[in-house]
Order: sequence, then structure tokens, then C-alpha cells
Amino acid sequence: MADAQGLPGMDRRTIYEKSCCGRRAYSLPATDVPEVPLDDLVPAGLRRQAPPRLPEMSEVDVVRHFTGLSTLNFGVDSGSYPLGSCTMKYNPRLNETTAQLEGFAGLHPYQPESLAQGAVELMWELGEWLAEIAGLARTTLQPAAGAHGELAGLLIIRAHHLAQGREPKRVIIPDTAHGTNPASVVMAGFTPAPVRSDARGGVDLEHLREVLAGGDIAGLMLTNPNTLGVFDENIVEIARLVHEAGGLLYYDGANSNAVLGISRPGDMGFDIVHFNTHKTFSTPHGGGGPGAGPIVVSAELAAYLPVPLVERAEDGRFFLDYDRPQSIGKMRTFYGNVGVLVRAHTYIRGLGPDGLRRVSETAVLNANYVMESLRGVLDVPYERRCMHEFVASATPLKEHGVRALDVAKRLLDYGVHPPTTYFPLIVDEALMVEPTETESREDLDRMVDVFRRIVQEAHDDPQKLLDAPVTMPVRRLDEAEAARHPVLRQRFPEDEEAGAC
Amino acid sequence: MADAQGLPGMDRRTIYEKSCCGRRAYSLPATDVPEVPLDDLVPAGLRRQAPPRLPEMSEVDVVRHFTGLSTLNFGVDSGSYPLGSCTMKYNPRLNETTAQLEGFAGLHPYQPESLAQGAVELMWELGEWLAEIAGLARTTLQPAAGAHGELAGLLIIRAHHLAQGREPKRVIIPDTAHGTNPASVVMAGFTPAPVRSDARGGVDLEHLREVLAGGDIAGLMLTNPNTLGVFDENIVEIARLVHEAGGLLYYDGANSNAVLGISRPGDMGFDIVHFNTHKTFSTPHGGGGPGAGPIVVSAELAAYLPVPLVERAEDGRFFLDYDRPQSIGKMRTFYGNVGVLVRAHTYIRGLGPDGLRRVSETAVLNANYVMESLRGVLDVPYERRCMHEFVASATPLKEHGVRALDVAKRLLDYGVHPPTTYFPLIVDEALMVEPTETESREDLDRMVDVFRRIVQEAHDDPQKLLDAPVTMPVRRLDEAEAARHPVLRQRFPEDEEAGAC
Amino acid sequence: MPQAATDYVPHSDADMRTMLAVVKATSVEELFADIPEDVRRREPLALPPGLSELEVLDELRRLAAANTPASALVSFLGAGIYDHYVPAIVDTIVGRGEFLTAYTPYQPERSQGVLQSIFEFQTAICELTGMDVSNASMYDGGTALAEASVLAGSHTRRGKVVLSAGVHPEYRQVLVTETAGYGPRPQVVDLQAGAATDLAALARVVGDDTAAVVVQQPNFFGALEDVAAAAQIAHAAGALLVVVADPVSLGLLEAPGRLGADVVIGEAQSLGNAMSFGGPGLGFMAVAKPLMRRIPGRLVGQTVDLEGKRGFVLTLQTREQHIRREKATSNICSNHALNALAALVHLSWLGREGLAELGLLCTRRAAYLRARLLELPGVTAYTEGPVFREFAVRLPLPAAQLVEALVPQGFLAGVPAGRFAGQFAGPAAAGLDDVLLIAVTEKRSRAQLDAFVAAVAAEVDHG
Amino acid sequence: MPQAATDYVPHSDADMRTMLAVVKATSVEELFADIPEDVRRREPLALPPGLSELEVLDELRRLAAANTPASALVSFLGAGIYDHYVPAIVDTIVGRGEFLTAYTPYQPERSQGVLQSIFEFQTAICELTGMDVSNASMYDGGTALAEASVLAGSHTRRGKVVLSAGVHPEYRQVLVTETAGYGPRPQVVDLQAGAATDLAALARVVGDDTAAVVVQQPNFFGALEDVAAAAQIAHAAGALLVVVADPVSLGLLEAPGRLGADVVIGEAQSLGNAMSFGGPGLGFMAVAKPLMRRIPGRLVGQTVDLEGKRGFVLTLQTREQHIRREKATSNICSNHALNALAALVHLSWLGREGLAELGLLCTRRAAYLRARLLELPGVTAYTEGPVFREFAVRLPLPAAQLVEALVPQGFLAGVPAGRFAGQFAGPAAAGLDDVLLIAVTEKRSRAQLDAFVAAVAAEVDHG
Ligand SMILES: Cc1ncc(COP(=O)(O)O)c(C=O)c1O
Ligand SMILES: Cc1ncc(COP(=O)(O)O)c(C=O)c1O
Repeated sequence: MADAQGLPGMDRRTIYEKSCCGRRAYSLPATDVPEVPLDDLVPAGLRRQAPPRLPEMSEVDVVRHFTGLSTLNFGVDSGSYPLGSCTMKYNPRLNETTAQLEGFAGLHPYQPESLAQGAVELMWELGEWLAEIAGLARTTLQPAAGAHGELAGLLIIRAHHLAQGREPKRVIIPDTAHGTNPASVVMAGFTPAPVRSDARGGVDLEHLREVLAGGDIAGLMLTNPNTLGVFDENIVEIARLVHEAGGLLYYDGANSNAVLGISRPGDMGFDIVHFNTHKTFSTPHGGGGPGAGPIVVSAELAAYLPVPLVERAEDGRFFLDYDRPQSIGKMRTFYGNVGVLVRAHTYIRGLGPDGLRRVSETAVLNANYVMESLRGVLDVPYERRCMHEFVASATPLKEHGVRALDVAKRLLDYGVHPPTTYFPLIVDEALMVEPTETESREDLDRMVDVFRRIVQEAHDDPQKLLDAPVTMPVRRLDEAEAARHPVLRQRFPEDEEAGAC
Repeated sequence: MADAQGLPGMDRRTIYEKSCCGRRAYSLPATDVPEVPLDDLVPAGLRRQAPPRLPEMSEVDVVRHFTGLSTLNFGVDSGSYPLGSCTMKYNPRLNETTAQLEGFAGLHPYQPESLAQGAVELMWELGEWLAEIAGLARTTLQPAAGAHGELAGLLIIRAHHLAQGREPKRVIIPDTAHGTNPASVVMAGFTPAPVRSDARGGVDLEHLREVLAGGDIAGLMLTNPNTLGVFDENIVEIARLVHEAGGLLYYDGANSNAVLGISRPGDMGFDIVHFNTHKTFSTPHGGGGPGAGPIVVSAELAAYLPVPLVERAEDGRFFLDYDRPQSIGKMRTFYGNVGVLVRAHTYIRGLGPDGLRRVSETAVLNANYVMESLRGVLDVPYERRCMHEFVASATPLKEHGVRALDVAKRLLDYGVHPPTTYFPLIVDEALMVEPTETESREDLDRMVDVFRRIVQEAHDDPQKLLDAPVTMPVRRLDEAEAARHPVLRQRFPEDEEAGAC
Repeated sequence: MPQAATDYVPHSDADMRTMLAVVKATSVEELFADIPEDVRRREPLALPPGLSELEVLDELRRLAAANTPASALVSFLGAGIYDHYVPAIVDTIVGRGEFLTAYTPYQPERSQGVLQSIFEFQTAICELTGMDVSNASMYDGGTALAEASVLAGSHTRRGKVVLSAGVHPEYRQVLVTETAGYGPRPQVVDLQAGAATDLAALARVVGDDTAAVVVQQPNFFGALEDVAAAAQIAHAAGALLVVVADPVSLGLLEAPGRLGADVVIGEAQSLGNAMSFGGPGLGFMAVAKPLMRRIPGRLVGQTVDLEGKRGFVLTLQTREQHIRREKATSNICSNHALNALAALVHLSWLGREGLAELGLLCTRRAAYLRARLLELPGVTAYTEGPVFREFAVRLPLPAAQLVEALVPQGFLAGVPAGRFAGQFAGPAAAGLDDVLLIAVTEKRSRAQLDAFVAAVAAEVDHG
Repeated sequence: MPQAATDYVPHSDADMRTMLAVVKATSVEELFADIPEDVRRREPLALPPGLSELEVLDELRRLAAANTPASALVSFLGAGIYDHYVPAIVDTIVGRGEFLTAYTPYQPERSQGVLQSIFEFQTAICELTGMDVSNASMYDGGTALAEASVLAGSHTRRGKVVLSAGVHPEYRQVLVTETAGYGPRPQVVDLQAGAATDLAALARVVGDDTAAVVVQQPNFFGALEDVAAAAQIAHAAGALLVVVADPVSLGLLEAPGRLGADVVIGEAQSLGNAMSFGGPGLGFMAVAKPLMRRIPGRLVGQTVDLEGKRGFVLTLQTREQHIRREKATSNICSNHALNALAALVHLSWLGREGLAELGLLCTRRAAYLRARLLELPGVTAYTEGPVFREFAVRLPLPAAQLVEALVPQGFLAGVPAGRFAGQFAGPAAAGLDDVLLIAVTEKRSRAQLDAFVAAVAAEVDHG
């Protein structure tokens, strides 16, 4: 038995370790049709020999197990979550209410369209809104996430070139880009062509010209503001250069929270945009997903959008259009993460144009506020205003033997979720801070205060950081060990030696 | 700023202390009717001078505040909760789903009955079921809780006697009774006549005869099994004696979880029964309520039930019957805690007769299992089988300077909610343990193990108990101080001295 | 063996055997040996057989579908239960297992969540009402009134309570029923034409036998009472003033505490709680400091732990039945704590400005609707003077008939006052069958009000 | 100023001023100075104006009410999305803010909740499929298939993937679309009459250019495939066997891992997740040990903290894009973790016995319905042999016509196979317009099945 520890979630057995022979939570209707012998239904040869070892628990055990686990987790509902590039803003509960309305949640994708007019209308409307926000023409809601939107967009770029009898291979990607960009480029059959950033954090125009000169340009992918949190002032020139080289411009909209109603990617010269609804439009991230990554394209590219496309007929009816000969095909089974899209629709409908603008204004103000307050505390490599996020560097702390990761772990002890630390790669010991617009001044002040304290600790007593966290359910975890000897699933006693549960 | 402490809920400021001028979470429709000057609507003299100082917060602040608070709380969902007499069994989530169906939750009490047939049917059906479970004739669902059912029942006893031209004053109550029993007796205009318990924990028949001999007997209130967890074997005789004396028998059904489908109060000789749905029928207790305390009465007493009574017409329609001239009147506004009753209905409908019986069988087995396992560890005053709960005594620990309350506080450190300690009054240093039927054997074993450990600690290191709890968000709280200098509401700075928020 | 009914018992057959062995029994039967044979039940209860979870849900959905809830119609029903908008965060918070499935916080060190929330609720009620001390909740408005009457009786040691007929008729009925054997005897003072309390008549019946005077603000017909005048009458006679208040109105209307109330009670369902056919709602009670030790129910107080850290506990429990038994101020034990939490969350969402905004919006829309209705031929004012969100009109046809007639068009026109006819006398009681009580919450848009006026107009023309 | 639109920004005007002062700006405008004037937007976006929370809810309720969800009818729709009963506890758990509003668990010490739940999910998927390694989820069945194909291509360095036409036609379309520029080229093998894969034809096209063979079990028309035979064909040619599996079937049907599968993928919406018009569902992928370092997406592994206490972390991240960028096994970043949690809760509720029970009940009822339908004149078997919970029949009238005809009676008769006509060839493709795909979950009682048979009989008679 464990030592005295009164809080729940401290029983760290897995659900399989809590399982007990013969327990059950389920109930199912009694068999009301003739009890044909099982062999007559499904021949023994097709049937399972050994049952899957699912946990055997009573209902209260299941509830307690997951209630306990939840208390070991941290969400936006728990506190500030300034995870750069992830836009961990408040997820309105209204979104959950609307997504759970049976009229949406209970829809089968193959029920007659006439019985799903409300859902198709919602999708159509959301598509129109996203097009307006992007400053482009047509939307597909199919992609399940940002990375999936990237793939869809790149396949459209591919289709566009093929339609013109070309098959260029290179897609330009700045060194600040998120890892999904190069990975998507490869999956779409292209090769990434890296371009450097300049001293202000934007695309190095010189280098861009060089890369373009290499020819075979399919397009460029850019996040603007980029993952350093800076807006590329040369965007119009960049677009011109890429277009001149025959390439298309893809806007990774992960950072859209900075520019809603303020600057539209279409107006900047982009041809394709994806949005991460789970960042920009407040749909919850659920510990990893589901999100949605709708993409919007220019009128010229609309023909290539995946089927079905959501359409509105002359008579006002809404329908799914499969009759699109130039379409790249289908990006996913069915039509998209509709449950997520309902949330995004709810959010945009509530905020309206003024509310969306206020989102970006506040997100940018909050980031600048934290950045300015941290100048002198941490290194802030780019001496300019940031947009909705900024990257600080823990390099000065290295002399104390302390790294960004240690700062992150110590933040946990103070109840603040750490910023992103694994990228952008071009900043040493990066701490990418994105407060989002839903954090109050007090919370930002507290965050700054905690950073200050930790930096002070790094000077006075660096071991405190190296030992951190000390107030979490576990101390620092050995990730190297996990990778060296991967244990990716529960091992059962009988796997090692025979024996009952 | 607080010291390093990473878990939420540790910011113990109240919501008023977190409030910030000008923040808001709310949104409301824009005024769409003429903006008549306020003075023309409500004269200044009737209007509020100073606004109520409600908290000013953003929505995420509100969510975080209460999410944090919740983590400081303990429910059945958090772990074992063997609070004697409270029947803290698992509260099925299905109950919540059904109670929230808009067809129930959205009903207005004064909407035409024709538009609420489903709700009235549900109430009628539940009434029938409770009557069957009680072994009596007619039910009212109006009482909001057990104590309220007691009052209703006592008023019916009063009406019954008045109808016979009598006005007896004394209601007999055993010394083991819950405090609501004597309090209700007083509120109904009676005076409590205490009766002692015998050595086996039941009503002392000798003493009962004496009390009855005093005359002026309106009735007797009894919990059976009583709060010692023992079933009164003399119940038939008791009922006979009381009836002979002209009294009626009221069954405090708080302990019904022991006898569902096994023994019915009506069959025992009781005339009136209340159920606590929030004990016996799994409706959640919500940190104090709401519950429901329906009462069931014999056919002779049905005429006195409060109005409206739920009725089914010849044609199958359901209606609320107000035309009951002998009724005691109305026990509450509207018809009862319908939202709670939906949950109780759901529970009974799912379990059926076999399931209910299994509830009691298991509740009793669990209690005996824990009691037997604790013999030798704690004092168990009554050497007999218990029903769904039992009372242990911490008297042997007194020699170490340790009391039942200290054991309770130490249990907190081990993640087990303590048993009831404030009653029954007739057992010294009582620990009233009611495991309930939804606790698994492992959980009971763990509970026993924790008790053992604590008793061991009491011997080895009693200070550990006196210092407990040490793992809670607060150490032991000073209840005497709270009563001496009551601070029952937030004080605002400007209450002490003038100043803005 | 398939599991064809819901069953929350965890034990396997093997568990049962092991456990029986420990308790030295050979069967579960044996455990019940103390129950005399003649009161043992051998046949199964005559209840429908158990069902699996999905079948139970189906059955409850069937029953729910047999209702047409007011919330799904354009409803003007009020009279004590209001269809205000409950923000989405409320259910999330009250649905958290740590709140939902907790008992009364007897172990404060492990119950700081609910204790602090009650402390915050008490504060909110004090702020709204302008009183010093609020309890942790009551069952509902009616029972809170009965408790207030008992409190006044024991405080003043007087035997009569004088109630305005403007107090909700069902509250008055509950008072009569519950205090039949105990507490002061009620006496009702009629309303005058225009639906406000006849204060002159009130003054006449209040005397040195009067424990309390009770008025409701706004009153049952929506009229705004002169609370200060009622306070004067009560206090002049040494009686307490009890005010039945509508918490939603208290962002706009003066706090009863500022007008002389000694006790404020009411129903706060409209804050954060579903209508739910009238229950569970949320009774509340707040009192002036001198009555602190007489208030029924739970009270949470602030204290410190042994390290001096702030914490909250149940306090002044010597008022309560579980400690004081027959000497308690009341028998109330379980209350409506979760409903109180819902109200607190709703109030926190509204905040200081939001509650006033909400009141203003309702008032404006109610005033607009009233004016439009009074333009219709044969529709006249029943409630006169200013109103908050509810008012009554006299129709040229029976109110119940109008309600029935408009249901097919999706309207619930209001509560027919005739339903409460037996509870009124005097000038205001005449022709109640034609009187309709109409409530307008923030959910009712102008478009709906206009459509409703048109629908009423059509019926009035018919009639 | 009233707050007439939802707004989750906390700042008061005073806050804004203070903060602007700190950042040394006189207006928010100034902060955007880096954005060139010609790409600044000065007019407001052309979107409908914001609404208050209650108005938004009204509007969304209007849209929801414009649908008649399958869940509210007696539905026999399947074909990849199933209306299984989701136990009530699922929404409670996935709705807890700590799960719902968390990001990917990059900070393991503060994310043990979701990490452990994923570890448990991975275990459940491994147990169901009989595989060694499962990832933390994929978007859906179709994208999981595309990923499996890419995996097989890079593992075998071969350029072709052979798919049974029994694989869901939309999955096949997704595969074609997503791998257009990358990964092996697909080739489809037709079904034979009776709807099972033509294994002889399969054997003919599989060769040493084949990276993988893909079969679905049960297949799109509900036929049970000979997975072991497909494995033999694949392995004989040095190809991998990819099985598209229905997780609900795996309490009853043999685990693909035991039959030779190297990769098992599929859609697990039917565990714990609403149908939601087809998304978000839950893609999954499990592989045999040797493919561990090729699997796309997140993996959670067990490790210890510096005190030796067990904990869980994201691991083998060098497969992933956020570390390895263009060298990653996939571009997937966000996945469907919350849906995976829902599935895990549902599976924990069902447990070892429950899943088998569930499968058996569906199978029995499906077999009963099939037998009854096949008794009707003109109704013949399309799917032959044993089935699990879904099967296809050939009708004497167009299937879409039957579906339309039965809607007014409250039935959704099934999915007309004609909808996918373009995706089939060979003997099974003939006359698809008359073929109806019928799924029977545990929600369909015998009474409903009987009523449905009667309704179909009436239409068949007409036709
Ligand atoms: C800049 C950027 N691009 C793309 C992505 C990928 O988005 P998703 O996780 O929705 O696939 C992310 C997500 O973190 C991102 O930050
Ligand atoms: C034996 C007994 N009787 C009566 C009651 C009062 O019930 P309620 O809290 O529902 O008013 C209780 C509650 O604890 C009790 O245990």
C-alpha cells in the first residue's frame, strides 16, 4: 500500500493493473432474437481464440480512474498555457454545448442530404466566413488538422502545375518553419528547399532570390507572422518573386491569431491558406486533438479542391458537390471534423468581425506586454515588436549550467505551463511564449513574475532548476530511457509467465 | 506571490479577491426595443443606489476559479466515501443524462398539463414504485429532503389525529435517532419522547412500554436498521404496542439501502415512510443537496397527503389532483424536486427488482466484511451482524490521547473519506462506517488496511494522528475560532476603509 | 452471462464467495437473519424488470418526448420560475464529480472546494439583498418563507405573521401547511386595485402580537411595493420585516436590506438553474446580524488552520439539528448546495454590470410588451405602475383560453391568474379568470414580442 | 456599455491603457506597424455581427433543428460510421477541462493524465488487434490507410500496394488522393460474387513489386474475408499485410495479428464517439514490432522519473515531424487524442466480456434481420456467408428509393451501395443501384427489426 498521500490521482496504477476478474460496468439489452448457436453465425475458425485483455472494472472504478488521471493533467481550464505556436486560448464552453446538440452529433454521414440541411448550411456558411477572413475564394473543410491542410494545399499546388503540364519539385521553406511544413512537402511528392532568415527574423530576400534562381519552383510555404512571432514586412515582395518564378504561395495559418481582420493572407499574395481551428478559432485541443485544418484557396485553384465541395443551390438548398472533374480527390473519409467545425462556427458567429479583430489586437498586445516585461530578464533576440508571440532565449543562463528545458520544468513548480522549447531551431535555448488574448493582465504579471523568480533562482541556486519539478506527481522523467527501451503498452503478468489475473 | 506549488486550486483567494474592475464574462442581446429613459421605467426611488459587489471576471477566470476549487473537494468520484448514514454510493452518470433531457429540464411548472404528460407519468410511475418498495399505498414526491419528508409525515400524523378529534402531543424517538427526527417533531408541533436502546442496540422494549404508558402518544419515529446499523428484531412487537397506544409509526427511510426488496416498512407495521433519494436511489448529493424525500403512506392516511397528488385518469391521462379536501395542504412550491426524481426513476428503472435486492445484499455484505475485518483493530460495540453500516468506537485509542476525530483526520491523509463521527450519540468516540454496495473488495481491503495502519500509528506515534491531516490543502482547521468570531461573508477593503477595487 | 440490466455492484461471484467466507456466512441470506421471518419478503418486488443503460435512456427519452417544454416554445411563463438564459459554463462546473458527488462538507480539510464556494455564495446573497448573513441555501422560496415565519416567531415570541397577498400564493400555502402545528399564525392582507399591497389595511392588522410582516418585491403580480413603508409599519409595532425578493431584480432594484428588511428570502432558480418543472430550485435566506444565531440551515465561516492559513468550515452548528436535535432552529439538513453553486457561477459570469444589464433589458422589453398589449382592444392593465420583468393584464376573454389558443402557434402566453383564485380576496380578486401574468426574460426578442402581440390581437378580435 | 457579443478577452479599458504604456505604444494600431500599409485591412471583415451567447445558441439550435439526425430515427446506416450506444460516463470524462483543454503532452511531468490514458489506449488497441505497437491515434480510417501504404512503401522500398475492393471505397479514394505524389501506387482487386475478395485474382497481381496487400475485415459489404489466406499471399511475395479492422468486431472475430497482419488500421468512431456527420472519428494504427520505428504519429512510452517512479512520456519522437522535419515518417502532428480517450473509456466500460457480448448481440440481430429480409419476395443476398453486424441485400427496387420511402415511417433503411458505384468493378459491381447495405447495432431491438421488415415488405410489394 502506498504511503500517506491524500489527493486523488496518486494511485498511479494503470487501468489494467486495477482490473479484476469478473468485474463489469457494462449492461446491454437481453438477446431478443432466436439464440442461434454461435457456430452457425460465425464459424469457429473466424472467431477469436483469446479475448482481448480489456480492463474489468465496475463503473465507479472507471469513473474514479479517469477522474484521478484528469487531476494529473493541465489544460487551459487549469491555468495560463503560453505554449508558443499553439494558441492555447480559452475554449468557450458554449462550443461544447452546440457541438453536442443531437441535431449535429447524431448525424450519420450517409443519411439523405435532405435530412442534414442544417449541417450542410453550417458548413457552407463557415466556408464563406473563412474565405472572407483569409481574403481568398473557396474553402474545403475536410482536412483534419493543420498538417493535413498543408498536405491538401500542396496536392492542390501539384494539381495546378500538372494541369499546366509542369512538374516542378521544389517547395521553399524558411528555417523558422514548423516541422510539419517540410514533412508535408515530402508527403506531397516535393522536396523542401530551405531559405534562411535575416537578422530581423524575416525571410532573407537575398537568399530567397538565390533559391528561386535554382528553378524548379513549385511554391513557398510561409507562416506570417512566423514562429519567431515577427511579421515579414517584405511579404508583398516575397509573393511577387515566388509568383514570378511560377510558384504558388501557401500560408501556414497556425499564427492567424495575430492578424484576424487586420491583414488577410490573400491580400498579402498567398494562394492557399490553412487555419487551425484548434488554435485560432478556440476549438479545444483535447490533449492532442481532434482539430480541424480547413483550407481556403484562390478562385483559380478552386477547381482542384477535394470532393465533395459544399455548395448552395439556386433554390437555397445546400448540397455536397461530387461532380468536380479537376478535383484532387478525397482528403479523408466523409466530409471533415464536423463536430469541431460546429465549435469554430459557434465561435466566429459569437465574436463577429469586431470580436475577431479584438482577439488579434489583444493577443498582440499581450505578447508585447510580456516581452517588454521580460527584457532584461531573459534574452529577447529580435529587437522589434512582436506579434502574438515572441521567442526568448535562455542562453544567458547557460553559464549557470541551466538550459531552457530547466526553466520550463521549474515553471511547472509555479503553476505556469511552460512555453514551447523544441523550436524554432534558429534560436538557441528558445522559449517561445504565446500568451493569447484570453489571459488577463494579472495572469500575465504573474507569469512575468514567475520568470523573474526563476531567473533569479538560476543565478542564486541553479540546482533548484535542475531538480525541478518538485511539486508534480512525478519528478523529471527520463525520456532517453523511454526511447532506449521502449515500453509502449501494458505488459501483463501472464506475458512473462503463465498465470491468471 | 505564493511559493512554488504547481497544482491548481492552490490559489486560495476567493472569487471576490480575484475580481477586477471592468472585467466581464457575460454577453446579452442588444437592446432592440425603444430605449425609454430608465426613470420612466422604474423611478429612481426604487432603484438600487450601490451595485451588488459581484465579482468581475473574464469567463476563463470563472472557469479556472471553480475548476481549481473542485480539485480541493472530494466526492464519490474521487474515492471511497464510507460516511455512515449518508449512503455515499456511486451516482450513475446516466442519471445526469436523463435529468438534463430538455423534455424534463425545460418544463415550466405552470405550463399546461397537456404539454407535460411525460413528466407527470414519470412522477406517477415513481410514486407507484416507491409504494411497492415501501409496502404502503400512496406517495407524495413533494418533500425536498428526508427532513422535509419527516415534517410532511408528522403533519399527516397530526391531521390523522385531529380528524379523530384527538390532539396527542408525544412522538417517541429512540436515542439512536438522527437529529432531524426530534427537530421535525418540534416543527410539527409535537414534543419528542425519548426511548432508550437496549444492549443489542434495538429499542428497549421495557422502556418503550413505560413511555407508552405515559399516554398522549401521537406516534413513533424509527430508523430500521437504525443508525447503529442493526435491525430491530422486535419491530413487529413495537408496531403493535404503538398502534395499541393510538400512535402511528413513521419510518425514517435513511437506511433503506439495507432492506430493498428484503423487508418492507409497510410489512413491518409502519404507516408512513420517507426515502432519501440522495441516499438510497443514487441521486447525487451535490455537496449538500438537492435531494428528495418522497413519503409513502398507508391507504388510511392517503387522504391527508399534500396537494397536488399525481393521478392517472381512467382514460390514461396523467394529472395533478388539487381536489383533496382532507389534504394537509402544500409542502412546497410546485410539485417536488423533479430533476432529482428523474434520476431516482432512472435508477430504479435500470436496476429493477433483482438489481435493488442485489444492492441491499451487497451493501450488507460489504458492511459486515469491513466490520469483521476491523474486529480487533477498533472496538465494535455490538457483537452481532450489522446491516448496511456499523458503528466502531475509537475509545481504546483514548489512552494514547487520540480520539475518533483524529482517526478521521488521519484517514484524509490516506485518501479515504472518514466515516461519520458526530453521531450516534450513544456510542463513545463513534465511527459510523457505511461502505455501500458500490465499493469493490479491493477498495474495502484498502480501507481496512488504512484503518489498521492508523491504529498502529496511534500506538506507535500518536502525534501523527494529532497532526493530521498533513497532505491536504489546509492543515486542521480551527472550528472553535470560526464559531467564536463568525466571518460568514467576504469583507471588502472599502468596508474597512474607503477605496476602489 | 450477459448483463441485461444496469448494475453498479462491482463484485464478481468469486468476490462474493471470498467475502462471505470472511464474514463466516454461507450465504447472503444469513446476513439478514435478524429480520424476523414474518417481515421478510420472499417474492420479488412488483416492479418492471431491470433494463440495460441504453434501454433506460430510450425509455426516459420517450417520457421526455411526451412533454413540450416551455424552453422550446416562446414562453411568457413566470410566477416564480423563470426561463432565464443559463450560461454554458454552469453545467460544466456543477457537473464536475468533485462537486456533484460530494456530501455535506463535514470534513473541512477535504472539502475546501464546496466550503469556499458556499462562503462565496453567502457573500453574493448578502450583496444582492443588502443583508449581513446568508445561509448556504434552503429548499425553495415557499419553505424559506415558512422558516422565516418560524424564525420571526421565536425571535419576537409573538404569535402572528401578517402576509401581503402579493406574496406568491403557493408560498403562502406552504407557510400555512408547514407551520400548522408550530410558529406564528398567518394573516393575509389584500391587494388594492393595481395589485400593490393595501398598506393602510396592513397597518391596521399589524400590532404587538405581530412577529413579522411579509411583502414580496416585485410582488406576485409584478407590482413594485413600497418596501420602506412596510418596514416602517412592521418596525413601529416591534415586528420584523420579511421581504420575499427576486434575486434577478436586485441588480436594478434597491436591496431590501437598505429599505429595512430584517429577513430576505426567495427563490433563486432563475440564477443558473433549469426550470425542471419547478424543482430543484434554490431557496435562499439572509438576515440582519442580530438574527445570525436564529437562521436555519448550514452556515460556512472563515477560519484558520493550525499554521494560520485561511480555510472555511461549517460553523455555528449549534443552531442545527444534527447537533442540537429538538433545540435546533430548524430540521433542515440536506439543502440545495449544488443549486447554490450554479447560482454563484451564473452570478460570477454576469458580474456587477451584467446583473444590472440583464435587469434593464428585461425591464425594457417587459415595458415594451406591456405597452403594446395595452393598445389592444379590451386589454387593460391589472398591474399598475412600474414593473420589472413581469406584469398582469386583464383580457377580454378567459386567460386560460388564450393560453390554450396560442400553444399551436408556439406561444406560452403566460400564467392564468385564475389558477390561484382561491388565494386572493378583496378588490384585486375580482374577475381573476381574465387576468394573465406575463413574464419577459432576456430570451424574448423584440421580434418574438411583436409576433406575440399580433397573435394576441387576433385572439382578442375573435373573443 | 452593454456587452452584446460574446467576448472572451478579459481586459478592461483601464487594463489596455496600462499595458499600452508598458509596451510604449499609444494605440494598439502601433503594434501592427510592421504590417505594410497595402496589406492592412481597414474595413471590417464582411461577417455577420457578433451575437450574445444566448443568441448564438439560438442560431445553432436553429441549424441543428434543420437536421433529422439518424440517432433520432430507427437507423440501419453503417458503412464505416455506426450508431453504437455511448455510455453516459464517456462524455463526463472527456468533458473534464483538464483533458479537453490540454495540448499535446509536451511537458510530461504535468501531463501524466493524458499520457497514461494514451498508454492505456495503445494497450487496448494492441489487445484488440493482436499487434505489438499502437500509436496514439490518427485522423480517421481513410488517412490511416494512406499512412499504412506509405509505411509499407518505405519499409519494403516497393512501389505498389494491392487493395481489395472490399476496403471502404472512401478509404481507397483517400489513399489515391493523398499518395498521388508519394508512396506506392494502388491497384485494386475486385470482389467476387457474394462480396468476398477474389483471392485468386489477388494472388495473381501480388508480386515482388508489392509493398502491401490490404484487406478489410469485415469488408465493406460485411463479408468475412479469409485474412490468413491474404497474409499468406502477401508474405509469400515479401509484402506486408495491412488489415482494415472494425474494432467492435474484435471481441468476437480473431485478432488480425494472429492471422498474419503486419499493420492493422481502421476507424474506431463506434467506440465512444458520436457519429457527428462522419467526423471527428478516430483513426487507429497498430503494427508489428519490426515496424515500430516506422509508425507515424505520437507514441507514449513508459519510463521512470529521477526517483525511479514510473511515469509516461512521448517517445521515439525522432520519427516525428517536429523533430525530424522532412525525414519524419509522416507529417501528422495533431491527432485525435480526445476521441481515443473516449474509446478507451467505452472499452473500459465494456471490458473483456462486454465487447464480446456486444459483438454477439449485434451478430445475432443482424443474422435475424438478414434472414427475415431474405424471406421477402425479390430480396436476395448480395453478401454471402457469415456476417458480423452488417450485410448487403439486393432489392427488387433501387435502394435509394427504398430509403426515401421509409423515412416518413421513421426508418433509415441503410446505405445504398449505388452511391459508391464508380469504386467497384467486376462481378460484384453489377446492379449496385439495387443493393442496400444494412447495419444492425445493439440499439435496434427485435421489435424495431420486425417493424422494419414489415415496412420493407410493403415497399417491395409496391415495387
Ligand atoms: C506553425 C505551425 N504549423 C503547422 C502546425 C501543425 O498543425 P496541426 O497540429 O493542426 O497539424 C503547427 C502546430 O503546432 C504549427 O505550430
Ligand atoms: C437517519 C437519517 N435520518 C434523516 C436524515 C435527514 O435527511 P435529509 O438530509 O435528506 O434531510 C438523515 C441524513 O443524514 C439521516 O441520516
